[in-house]
Amino acid sequence: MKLITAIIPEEKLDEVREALIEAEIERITVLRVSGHGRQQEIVVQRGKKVVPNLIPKVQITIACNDAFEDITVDTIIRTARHGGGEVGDGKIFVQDLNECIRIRTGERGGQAI
Amino acid sequence: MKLITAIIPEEKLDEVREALIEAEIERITVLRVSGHGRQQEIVVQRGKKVVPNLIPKVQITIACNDAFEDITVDTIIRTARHGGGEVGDGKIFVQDLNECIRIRTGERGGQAI
Amino acid sequence: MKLITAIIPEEKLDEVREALIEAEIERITVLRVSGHGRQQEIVVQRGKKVVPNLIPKVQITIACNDAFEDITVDTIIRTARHGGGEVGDGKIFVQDLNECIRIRTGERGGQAI
Amino acid sequence: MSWKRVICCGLSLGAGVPLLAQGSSPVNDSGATAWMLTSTTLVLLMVPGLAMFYGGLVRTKNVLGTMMHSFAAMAVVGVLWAVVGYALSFGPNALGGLIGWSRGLVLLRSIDQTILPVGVPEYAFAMFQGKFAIITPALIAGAVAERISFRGWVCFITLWVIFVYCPLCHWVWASDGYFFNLGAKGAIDFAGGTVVHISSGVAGLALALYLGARHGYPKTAMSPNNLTFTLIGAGLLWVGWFGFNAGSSIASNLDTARALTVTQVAAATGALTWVLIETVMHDKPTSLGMASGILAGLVVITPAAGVVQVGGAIALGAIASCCCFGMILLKNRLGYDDSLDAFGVHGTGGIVGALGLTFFIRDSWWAEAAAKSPGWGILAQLKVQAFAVGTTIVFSVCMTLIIAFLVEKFVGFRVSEAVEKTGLDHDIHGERAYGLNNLN
Amino acid sequence: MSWKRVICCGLSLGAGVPLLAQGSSPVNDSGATAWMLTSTTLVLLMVPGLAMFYGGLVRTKNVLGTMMHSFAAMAVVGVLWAVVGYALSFGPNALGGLIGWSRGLVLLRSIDQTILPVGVPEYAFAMFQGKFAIITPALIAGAVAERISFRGWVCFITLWVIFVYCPLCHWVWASDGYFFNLGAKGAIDFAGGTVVHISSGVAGLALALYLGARHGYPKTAMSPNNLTFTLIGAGLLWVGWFGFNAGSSIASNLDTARALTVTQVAAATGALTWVLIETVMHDKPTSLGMASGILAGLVVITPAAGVVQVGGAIALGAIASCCCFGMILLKNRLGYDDSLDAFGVHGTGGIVGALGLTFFIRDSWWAEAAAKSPGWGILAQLKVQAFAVGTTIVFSVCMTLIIAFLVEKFVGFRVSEAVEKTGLDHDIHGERAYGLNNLN
Amino acid sequence: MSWKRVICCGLSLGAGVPLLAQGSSPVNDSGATAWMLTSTTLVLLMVPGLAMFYGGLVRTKNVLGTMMHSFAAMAVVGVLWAVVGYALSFGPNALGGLIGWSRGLVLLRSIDQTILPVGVPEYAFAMFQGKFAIITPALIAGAVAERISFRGWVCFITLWVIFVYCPLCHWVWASDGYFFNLGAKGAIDFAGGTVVHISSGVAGLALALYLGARHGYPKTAMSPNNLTFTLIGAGLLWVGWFGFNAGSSIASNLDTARALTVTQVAAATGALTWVLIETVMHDKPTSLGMASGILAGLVVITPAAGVVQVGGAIALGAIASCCCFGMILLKNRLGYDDSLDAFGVHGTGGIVGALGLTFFIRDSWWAEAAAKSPGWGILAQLKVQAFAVGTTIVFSVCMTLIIAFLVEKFVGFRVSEAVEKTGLDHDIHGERAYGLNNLN
Ligand SMILES: Nc1ncnc2c1ncn2[C@@H]1O[C@H](COP(=O)(O)OP(=O)(O)O)[C@@H](O)[C@H]1O
Ligand SMILES: Nc1ncnc2c1ncn2[C@@H]1O[C@H](COP(=O)(O)OP(=O)(O)O)[C@@H](O)[C@H]1O
Ligand SMILES: Nc1ncnc2c1ncn2[C@@H]1O[C@H](COP(=O)(O)OP(=O)(O)O)[C@@H](O)[C@H]1O
Repeated sequence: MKLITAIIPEEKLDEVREALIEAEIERITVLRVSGHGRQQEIVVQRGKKVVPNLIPKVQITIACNDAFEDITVDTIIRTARHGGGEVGDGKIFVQDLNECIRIRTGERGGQAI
Repeated sequence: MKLITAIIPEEKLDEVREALIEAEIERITVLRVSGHGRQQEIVVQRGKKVVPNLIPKVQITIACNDAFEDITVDTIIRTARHGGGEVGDGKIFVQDLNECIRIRTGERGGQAI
Repeated sequence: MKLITAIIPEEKLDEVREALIEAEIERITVLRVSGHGRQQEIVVQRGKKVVPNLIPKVQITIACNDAFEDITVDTIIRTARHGGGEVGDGKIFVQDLNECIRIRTGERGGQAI
Repeated sequence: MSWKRVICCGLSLGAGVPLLAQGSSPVNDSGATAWMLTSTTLVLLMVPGLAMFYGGLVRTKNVLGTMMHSFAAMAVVGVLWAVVGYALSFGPNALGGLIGWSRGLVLLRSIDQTILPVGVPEYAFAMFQGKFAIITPALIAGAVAERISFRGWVCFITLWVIFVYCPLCHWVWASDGYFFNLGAKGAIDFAGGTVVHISSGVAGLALALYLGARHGYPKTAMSPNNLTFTLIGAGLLWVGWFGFNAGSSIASNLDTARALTVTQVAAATGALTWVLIETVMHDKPTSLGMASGILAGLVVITPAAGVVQVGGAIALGAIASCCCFGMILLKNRLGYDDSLDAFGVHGTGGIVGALGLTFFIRDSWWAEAAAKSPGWGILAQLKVQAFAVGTTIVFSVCMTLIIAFLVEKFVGFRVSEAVEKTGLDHDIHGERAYGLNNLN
Repeated sequence: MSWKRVICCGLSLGAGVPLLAQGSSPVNDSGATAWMLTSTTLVLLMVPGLAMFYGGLVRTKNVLGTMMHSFAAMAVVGVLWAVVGYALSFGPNALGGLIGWSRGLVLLRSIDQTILPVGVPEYAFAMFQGKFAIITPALIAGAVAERISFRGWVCFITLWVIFVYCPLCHWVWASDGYFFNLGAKGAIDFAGGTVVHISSGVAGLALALYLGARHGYPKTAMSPNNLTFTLIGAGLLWVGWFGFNAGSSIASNLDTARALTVTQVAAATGALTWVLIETVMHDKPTSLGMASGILAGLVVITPAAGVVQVGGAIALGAIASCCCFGMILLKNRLGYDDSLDAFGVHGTGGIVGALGLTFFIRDSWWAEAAAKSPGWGILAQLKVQAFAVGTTIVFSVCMTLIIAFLVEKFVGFRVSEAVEKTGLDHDIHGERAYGLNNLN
Repeated sequence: MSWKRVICCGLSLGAGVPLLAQGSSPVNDSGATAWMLTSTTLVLLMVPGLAMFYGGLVRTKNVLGTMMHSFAAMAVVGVLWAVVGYALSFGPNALGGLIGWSRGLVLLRSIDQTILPVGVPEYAFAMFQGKFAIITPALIAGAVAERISFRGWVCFITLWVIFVYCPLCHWVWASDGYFFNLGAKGAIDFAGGTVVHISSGVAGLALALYLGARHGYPKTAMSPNNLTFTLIGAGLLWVGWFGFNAGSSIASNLDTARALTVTQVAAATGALTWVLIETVMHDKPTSLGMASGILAGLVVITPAAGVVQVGGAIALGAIASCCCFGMILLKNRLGYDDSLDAFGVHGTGGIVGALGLTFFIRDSWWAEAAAKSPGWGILAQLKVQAFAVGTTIVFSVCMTLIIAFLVEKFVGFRVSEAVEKTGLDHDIHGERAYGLNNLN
C-alpha cells in the first residue's frame, strides 16, 4: 500500500477532488498548510509590495493500494496543474504504507483502504 | 520504530488521548483535518439538506517503538469507535520510521521517542 | 530521498526557516499542530492555574535528497532548540520517501525535490 | 404617515422658497434632532452589521469580497447621495413625476440653513435618508454573492441608486410622489418596505437569475465560514433597525416609541417562529435560523411600524418567518441561486409586510382615512398597497435587468470561473481574510 | 430614586386611570424620549455584546450554542415581555403584592397613548424595561455554559422570567413594591443590582450546583476559543451599559449625566484593578482579566449609579474587582463549576454594590432621607439594603431550583455526556461555528 | 467654534463661581443633553472599534497584546481623566497658561451640579472630553505595534496624557487657551485635528523612530491576521466618529447636523478615493485600502467639521486619501517602521485637514471673522492654522521623546527579541487569541 501526499494550490482542491472521485478514489483527507518554494506571490499592502514568506496551500493525503498509485498520481498531476504548469503547482510525495486499519471494523490491509 | 497516523472523529479526541495516556503513550501530535469517505453528514441550512463534501476530523500522529505498535493501534481502535462501529470512525495508517531525534538533547532512535 | 518531519515550538519557526534557507533547503511545507509531550505550559485563567492538554506547535515537512538529510536535521536541531535545550523543543522524524513528483513539470525523483 | 407630509413641506420649503426669510421659520427641536442624528448613526451601524451577516455566510475565500460589497455601498452611495441622490429623490417632481429634481439640492447646498417644520435640520433628514440609500443596494449583494466582480458591483450600484432607488424613494416619500398620494392616505410604507426591501429583494432575484448560479451550485456544499459573525451581524442589524424604523417617524415622541416597540416585538417573534419551525421540521434549531428569523421579523415590520400595534407586530413577525422559510424551500425546489436569500428574506418579507399590514392597522388610522375618504376600508387600502407593491416589483426588476445587462456588457459583472474558484478575496482584492489560518 | 416614583405614578396612571382625559396629561419631552429610545437601543446592544463575551470563552465546539443562549433570551423574552411580562412587573399589586398584574397591560394595550409624567411615552419605558428582562436571564447562561440543552434553556428562561424576574422587578421598581417602600427612601437599586445582577448571579450558582460540573472539569483544561470576541464583547457591554445605567434615570438631565459619569469611572477602575491584581500575583495582565474587571466595575456601579459620586465610583470599582477576583479563587478551591463565572462576577459584584453603595451615598440623598425619617443613617440604610439583598438571594435561589427541577424532569435540561463531548454546536444546532477551520 | 466659548464660560463658571447661586443658572436642554450622552457613548464605541481595527492588522501572535493597548487606554485614562485630567485641561490657566488647573475639578467635585450655558450638564461635557483623552493615546499604539511591553505602555500613556494631551487640550479648547485666542476667531480645530490626530500621529512617529523597527522589518512579510476585524473596526470607527465630530458641537441643532453631514461625506469620499488609487496603481482595490480611506476621510474632516460644507468635505476627503497614501509610500522608501501607519493616517490626515480646511471655510465664518478683525482672510487664517499645527508637532514630538526615554529607562518599553518572537499574547499576557486555531 502507498501513502500519497500532495501539496496543491488552494483553488485546485475542488477540481482535484472531483477528478479523484471520478477515478474512484473516494477516500481522502485534506488540510490547510503553508508552503515555501520557488513561488513568489506578490501582495500589495497599503501601496507596499510584500512577498509573503509562506503561501497557503492544501495538502491531500490518500492511502491507496499499489495498483491505484499511478492513477492517483496522474489524476492529481493533471488537475492540479495550472495550464501548462506554473511555479507553485506543488508536489506529490509517495511513501510505503505498512498497514492500514479501518477503525469501524478493525479490518486491516488492502481492504481497509 | 513506527509512525502511526490516525484519522478519528473530532469528538473522540479526548477519549482517545486519555486512553493513550493510560497506556503510557504520552507523546502525541494532533491537528484538524477534513476528510472525505463514505460518511455522509447531512446538514440543514435554511431548510435545505446539504451534504458537506468534507467532514471535520482530527488526525493523531504518534511515533513509537515497534513494541508499542499494537497497543497503540488497539487503544485507538477501542476508543475511537462509536459503539459497534459507525461509518466515519476513521482509519489508522502505520509506516516505518527510520529515525527519530529529540531536539532538546539530540538523542536519536528508540530512546528519543 | 527522505521525508523529514519536525515538530518545533511556534516561536522558532522564523529562525529555523531562515537557517534552512541559508543551508539552501528552500522548499518546505509548514502547518499548525498541537502537541502533547512532557512539556507543561501553565496558564492562569481568572486566577486559576490551568495546564492545557495540548500545546500549539508548528510542524515542518521537508522532502530532501539523501545527501541533504544530515544538514537539514542538524540545522533544525541547532535553531529550534531553546538555549541548552528545554522540554518542549520538539522532535524530528525521518522517513523514506519512495517518490517525489513536481506537479508543474511531472519530473520525478531527486530532481523534483 | 403624517411625518411625510411634514417633511415634504419642509423639503419644498428647503428647495424652493427663499431661505433668508427667517421670521416665521421653524425652530429647532433639540430632542427630535438628537434622535434623528442617533437614528442616522444607528442605520449606519447596519452596514457593518450587514457586512458581518453576509460575510459570515460565504465561503472562506470570499469573505472580504462579500464584506466589500457592503462597504462599497457606504463609500459610493455616501458620495453619490450628497451630490445628486437627495436632489433626485426629494426635489420637486421632474419628468412628469418620474423622479424629483432641484439644482439647489446638488451637494445639499440649498438646505444649508433649513430647519424642517418638525424641528429637525434638513441636513439630518437628508443624512438619515442617505443611509437608506446605502443599505438598500448593499442588501442586493446577498443574492449574487461569491460571483460578481468588484468593478461591476460598483458600477451597478451607482446606476441602480440613480435609476431605481431615487425614483422609488421619490414616489413613496416625496409629498408629490405617486404612491404618496394614492387612495385615502397614500400607500403605507413607514420605513421602506417597498423602497428598501421589496426593491432590493426583487432586484436580487433578477440579478441572480440573470447572472446564473455559482459554479457547483447546488451540488457542492457551500458552508458558511463563520456563523459567529452572522449572528453578531444579525444582532447589530436589530440594533440599527431601531434607528431605521423609529427614526422614520422624524420625531422623538409617541409615534417614535410605538415604532420602536413594534419593531422589537416583530423581530423577537420572527426569530422565535423560525427557530420553532426548524425544531419541528428537523429537530435542529440553528443559529442561521435565529438570524434569519430576526431579519424576517425586522423586514416585515418595516412598512408597518407606523400603523400596527403589538398584537399586529406579533402576527406579522410570525407570518413573515413562515413565508420566508417557505420561499426558501421553494427556491431549493426551483434551483436558482439566490446565494444568501436576499429575495427569500427581504423580497418575501417586504411583500408580506406591505400587504399584510393592511389587516392590522390601528383604529385611529382608519378613522383619519375615513374622514378623508368616507367608507375607506381594508379592501380599498389593500388595493393601494398591492398597486404600490406591484409597481415596485415591475419597475425594479426591469430596471435592474437593463442595468445588469449594461454593466455585464461594458464593465463585466460576473467573474470568470477561474476567479470564482480562487475566490474573490485573493483574486480581486489580493488579500486573504483570515491570516490566522496560515502561519505568519 | 425619584425617577421611580415618577414612573410609577405614570404607570398606575397608564394602567388604571382612563387615558382619554387628555386635558392635563403630561407633555412629551422630546429630549428625554430621545435618550430613552437611545438607551433602549444601547441595552439591546448588550445582548450581542454578551453573546460575544460568553461565546469567546467557551470551547470551539460550543460557540454557537453559547451565543444562542443570549439570542434565545432576545427572542423568547422579547415576545414574553410584551405579552405578559410588563403587566406582571408594572401592573398594580396582585396576590398581596407578590407580583403585579393588570389585564389592560397585556400586549401593552392600555399604554398605547400614555405619556409618563416625566415626559416619556410609556412604550419607551416598557421597552427599556423589557431589555432588562432580556439581559438578566441571558447572564445566567454563563454559569452553566457548555452543558445545557437549548430546549431546556428556552423553557427555563420562560419560567424564570415569569416567576423570578417579574416579581423581583415589581418589588424593586413598582411604586407599590415591597422594596420600593422599605425604610426612609426605599432600598436603593438604581439600575438593577438586585433585580438583574444578584438575581441572575445566584440563579447561576444554584443552576451550576444543581446541574453539576462539565465532564472533565476541573482536570481538563477548557481554553477559550476566541479571546478577541471576549474583549470586544466586554467593550460592547461597556457601551451598552451607558444606556443601562444612565437610561435608568428615565430622563435626560443632570441625574443622567451623573449616572453615566460614575458608570464610566467604575468600569475603568474595575478594569485597572483586576489587571493590577493579576500583574502582582502572576506577572501576567490578561485580556480576560481586563474584560472581567470591566464587568465587575460595571456590575458594582449598577445599583449605585444614582447616589454615588466619582470618588465613590472609584472605590466601588476597585473593591468589586478585588471581591470578584477573590470569589473566583474561592470557587476554584470549592470546585463547583460556574463555567464563565456568572456568579463570580454578577452575583458577587451585585452584592458588593448593593451593600457597599451605602458608604458612598451623596449628601443630598441623606438630607432627603433625614427629612422623611429623621436620624436616618448609614446603619439603617445598610439594613434595608441587606434585607433587599438577602430576600433576593433566597427568593431567586429557591425559585431557580424549583424551575430547574421541573425543566430537568419534563423537558431535559442537562445534555447527555455524548452531546457534551460532540459539542452543542454540532449536536443540538447541526452547525459549526467556524467553517474557516475546515476546507470548504 | 462658538461652542467653545460657551463651554468655557460654563467651565470657568463651573470651576470658579460659587455654584449655589441657582437663580439665573442655565436650564438643562434635554435634547442637547441626550445627544451629548449619545455622543459620549459613540466615542466610547470607537475604542473597541480601534482595537478591532489594529488587532486585525497584526500577526496572530500579537492580537491580544495589540487590542490591550486600546483597552488599557480605556482603563487607565478612564480613571486618570476623572481624577486630574479634566482639571488639567479645563481648569483656568496655570503656569502661565501652559496648562489648566483647578483643585475643585479634581474628581470632578466642583461640577457636581453644573449645567453649562448651552444647557448640558458639565458632567456630560467632561465625560465626552474624557473619551477624547482615551482615544488619543490609543491611536499612538499603531505606530509601535508588536514590540512594546504592556507595562511600558501603561506608564507611557499615563505620562503622555498628563504632559502632552492635557496641555494641548487646554491650549486648543479652553477659553483662555493659547490657540483658542489666536487671530480673529482662534485656530480652527473643531473636533481634534491638532489635539487628537496630529499630536498622536507625530507621537507615534517619534516613538517608532525611537524604539526602532520590528525584528525582521521590512524583509519579513507581516500579514494581517484578520482583515474582517479590520473592516468591521473601520465601520465602528465611522459610526463612533459621528459622536466624535457631531458631538463636538456641544448641542443638538443645525451645527450638529452640519458636522455629521460633512463627516459622512468626507469618510465616503476618502474611502472611494483610496480604493480608486489602488485600482489604478495595482488593479487591486483592497479591503485594507477601504478601511484606510475611511480613516483618512474621517481624520481630515475632524478639525474642519464645523466650518466646511459638503463640497469642501468631498475635496478634503479626496485630498486626504491621496496624501496619506503618498505618505505611506514615502515611509516604505524611508524604511522606518510605523507598523500600522498611525502617523501615515492620523498624523498626515490631521495636518492636511488642519491646514486644508482654510480653503473651504463657509462664508458666514469669514463674515464673523471679518467683523472681529477687518480684512481677515485665507492667508491670515492659514498662518494661524500653521502655527497651531507647527507648535503641536514640536511640542508633541519633544515631550513624547522625553517620556519614551524615561519609560524605556525605568520600566522598559521595547520588549526583548525573544518576546517579540514568541509574541506579546503568549509572553506578556499568557494567552492566545484564537483558541480555535488549536484543538481544545
Ligand atoms: N521539498 C519539499 N518539501 C516540502 N514541501 C515542498 C517541497 N517542495 C515543494 N513543496 C511544497 O510545494 C509547494 C509548491 O512548490 P514550488 O517550489 O512553489 O513549486 P515548484 O517545485 O513547481 O517550483 C511549496 O509551497 C511547498 O509547500
Ligand atoms: N484511503 C484513505 N486515505 C486517506 N484518508 C482516508 C482514507 N480512508 C479514510 N480516510 C479518512 O478517514 C475518514 C473516515 O473514513 P470513512 O470512509 O468515512 O470511514 P469508513 O472507512 O469506516 O467507512 C475520512 O473522512 C478520511 O478523512
Ligand atoms: N513520539 C511522539 N509522537 C508524536 N509527536 C511527538 C512525539 N514526541 C514528541 N512529539 C511532539 O513534540 C512536541 C514536544 O515534545 P516534548 O515531549 O514536550 O519534548 P521532549 O521530548 O524534548 O521532552 C510535543 O508537543 C509533540 O507535539
